[in-house]
Amino acid sequence: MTRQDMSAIPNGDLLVILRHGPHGSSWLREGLDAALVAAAFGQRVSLLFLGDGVMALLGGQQVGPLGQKGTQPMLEMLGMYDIETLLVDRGALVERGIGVSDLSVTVSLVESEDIANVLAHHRQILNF
Amino acid sequence: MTRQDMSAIPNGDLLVILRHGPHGSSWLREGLDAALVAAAFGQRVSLLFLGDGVMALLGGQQVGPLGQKGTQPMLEMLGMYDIETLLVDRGALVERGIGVSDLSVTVSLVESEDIANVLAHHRQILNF
Amino acid sequence: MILHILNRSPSASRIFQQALDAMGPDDRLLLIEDAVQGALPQLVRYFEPVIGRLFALREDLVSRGLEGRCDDRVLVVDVDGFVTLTEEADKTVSWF
Amino acid sequence: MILHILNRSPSASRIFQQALDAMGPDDRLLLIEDAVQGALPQLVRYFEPVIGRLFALREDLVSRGLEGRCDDRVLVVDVDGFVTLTEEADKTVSWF
Amino acid sequence: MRYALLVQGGPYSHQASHSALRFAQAVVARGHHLATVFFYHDGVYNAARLSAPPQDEPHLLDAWRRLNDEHGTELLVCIAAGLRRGLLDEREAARHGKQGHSLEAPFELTGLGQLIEAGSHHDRLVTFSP
Amino acid sequence: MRYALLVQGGPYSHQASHSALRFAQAVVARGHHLATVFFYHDGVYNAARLSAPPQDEPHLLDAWRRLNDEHGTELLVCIAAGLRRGLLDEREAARHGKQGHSLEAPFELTGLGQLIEAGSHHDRLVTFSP
Repeated sequence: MTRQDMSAIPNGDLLVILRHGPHGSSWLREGLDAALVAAAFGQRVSLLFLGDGVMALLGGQQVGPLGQKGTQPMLEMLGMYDIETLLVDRGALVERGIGVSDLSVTVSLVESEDIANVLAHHRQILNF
Repeated sequence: MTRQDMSAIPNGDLLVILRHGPHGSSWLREGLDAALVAAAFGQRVSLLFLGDGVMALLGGQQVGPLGQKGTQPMLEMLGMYDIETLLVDRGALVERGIGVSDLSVTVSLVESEDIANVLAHHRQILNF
Repeated sequence: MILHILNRSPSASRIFQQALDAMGPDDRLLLIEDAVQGALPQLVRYFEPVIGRLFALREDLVSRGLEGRCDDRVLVVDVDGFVTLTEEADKTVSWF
Repeated sequence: MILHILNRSPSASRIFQQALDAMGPDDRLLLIEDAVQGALPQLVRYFEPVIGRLFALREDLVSRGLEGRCDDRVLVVDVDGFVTLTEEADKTVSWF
Repeated sequence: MRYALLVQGGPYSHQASHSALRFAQAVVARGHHLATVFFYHDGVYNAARLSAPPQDEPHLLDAWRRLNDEHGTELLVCIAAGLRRGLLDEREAARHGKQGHSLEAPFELTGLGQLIEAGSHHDRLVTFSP
Repeated sequence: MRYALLVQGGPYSHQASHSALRFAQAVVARGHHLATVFFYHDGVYNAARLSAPPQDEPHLLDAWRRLNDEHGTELLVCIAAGLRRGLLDEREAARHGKQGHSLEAPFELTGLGQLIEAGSHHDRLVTFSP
């Protein structure tokens, strides 16, 4: 998404911001849970991955050393719940040297200067 | 404490590092509790205030809005438990514009390059 | 207008940068809890882009001994003012 | 020799700087949990002063899909290696 | 206005619960209706019925109960977050074959859907996190 | 060598408890004696006896119990941190006039002095925090 296509910024009922990576804490899983439940309640839900949150999207994740599931299976459920809008801060990928082809799901890139617009276009925001 | 007086770096049984300010979390209080208990068990205890931890030393602190006590009373107990070595990262004070005269207790300033030596001079370290 | 609420010290956490990046031109930022340190003249530079719409919670300044030490450009509000800020905003976002 | 253990991502938290400041010339630093991100070639610069004695925990890299993406100069150890590091150190300090 | 709060910090560990309570009291003092407090993540620990803080510290559990008592605020605890962390009411304890319970009225174990509904139906949702 | 661990993170919220358990298992597998695990700050929640995680997630409480069972590791919970957070054994519940309890053997409520002693008497102390 470039500044030229601001019209492409999706409107929605709920924006769930995900700022934590997998395994280190339960924030990512709890944020995805909230998104899935909102979608099940018929809301139009978008996800915005900022900072360490982009680590959620990296392919090749495994269960944790004690068998913790991780969040890959939850990402695969998003489509079934009609959560199609996965917005990713391009700067956070660049900072980590991660390319779009390294990601396990299809996403839309957002420039830093468009993030505020994404927030403005949603009625409600939950930040995890 | 300057680099010239490395000999002044105290030896001790336990170094408690305090890196959190008052009120925001229980880390500071729990760290001070550990220090007081160790002293009561007869250990030679030193405190090292790093980063936000220096906020613990600022004069004029009050109870929290719901009546939370804060940590000022615990600082006043240190002397009674023979905890005399209060080491403070000079850089953390400078970064916040806090002078030694703003502090509620007497401290020794430590330069950044001497912090490693402080750690090396104590048998055991607890980091809060 | 969105009210952004930050509770982490800018000396310890980089999260303030995410909050700033997410703020629109009319959005406001309220510093609470450990974030009120950011109202010190020496640390307020982190919040330079939102000066004029940067608030700090009085009760959290007072309990930390910081009330008289704030930069003049920080707008200090008490908890009633915090409620007013939420009334005036369309929605709120908390950064932690 | 002290083993320092860090569990916070250097992108989110500034705590890594406190750990680095506190390290003596022979001390070692082990990245675990969210800190293993620091082993990426793009982020390892934060740990430049301790290259050669910078370790990262394999299990935490693997679970995050990072195992094949580390900078060559990071010494990757599994949890047995973690125990060995604690055996070899006089004491440990955890930064969080 | 109708307000909902989302509390995600554990009591005593972080200021989040204290901040939320202080804000809650100011909301009702200004004549708003505080309809819902939803506890998620470590916030669920606010409902631990056996909490026994020292007498010279704020008793957070009692303060939450008082909000319910005096203002009808519903105190909702995410059931998934609660079960992992050992917060069960009598019904859930029985269902999981456990003796005793750790959560009781006026706190209620509910699904995340109640958070989503609170966000939709009330005018403002304010989050307090650790 | 004799090891002690200090666990300060709550279960399921942060990886600290998982990391500590994994390290504990490696310590005993290498033939060391894991003498003590001390729970402080939110780590005390690891002892919540009613914990009921989903069946496809690691059961941390059972894993701690197994360490005690198989290796005699003492599981010590800071009493001051525990009481604030609602972790009481039967004796403390009675003392505070509460019905029921939330912590039971092999977990023991103890003072911070036991942490200090563990740090002095064992060869290594390793901390896992949130």
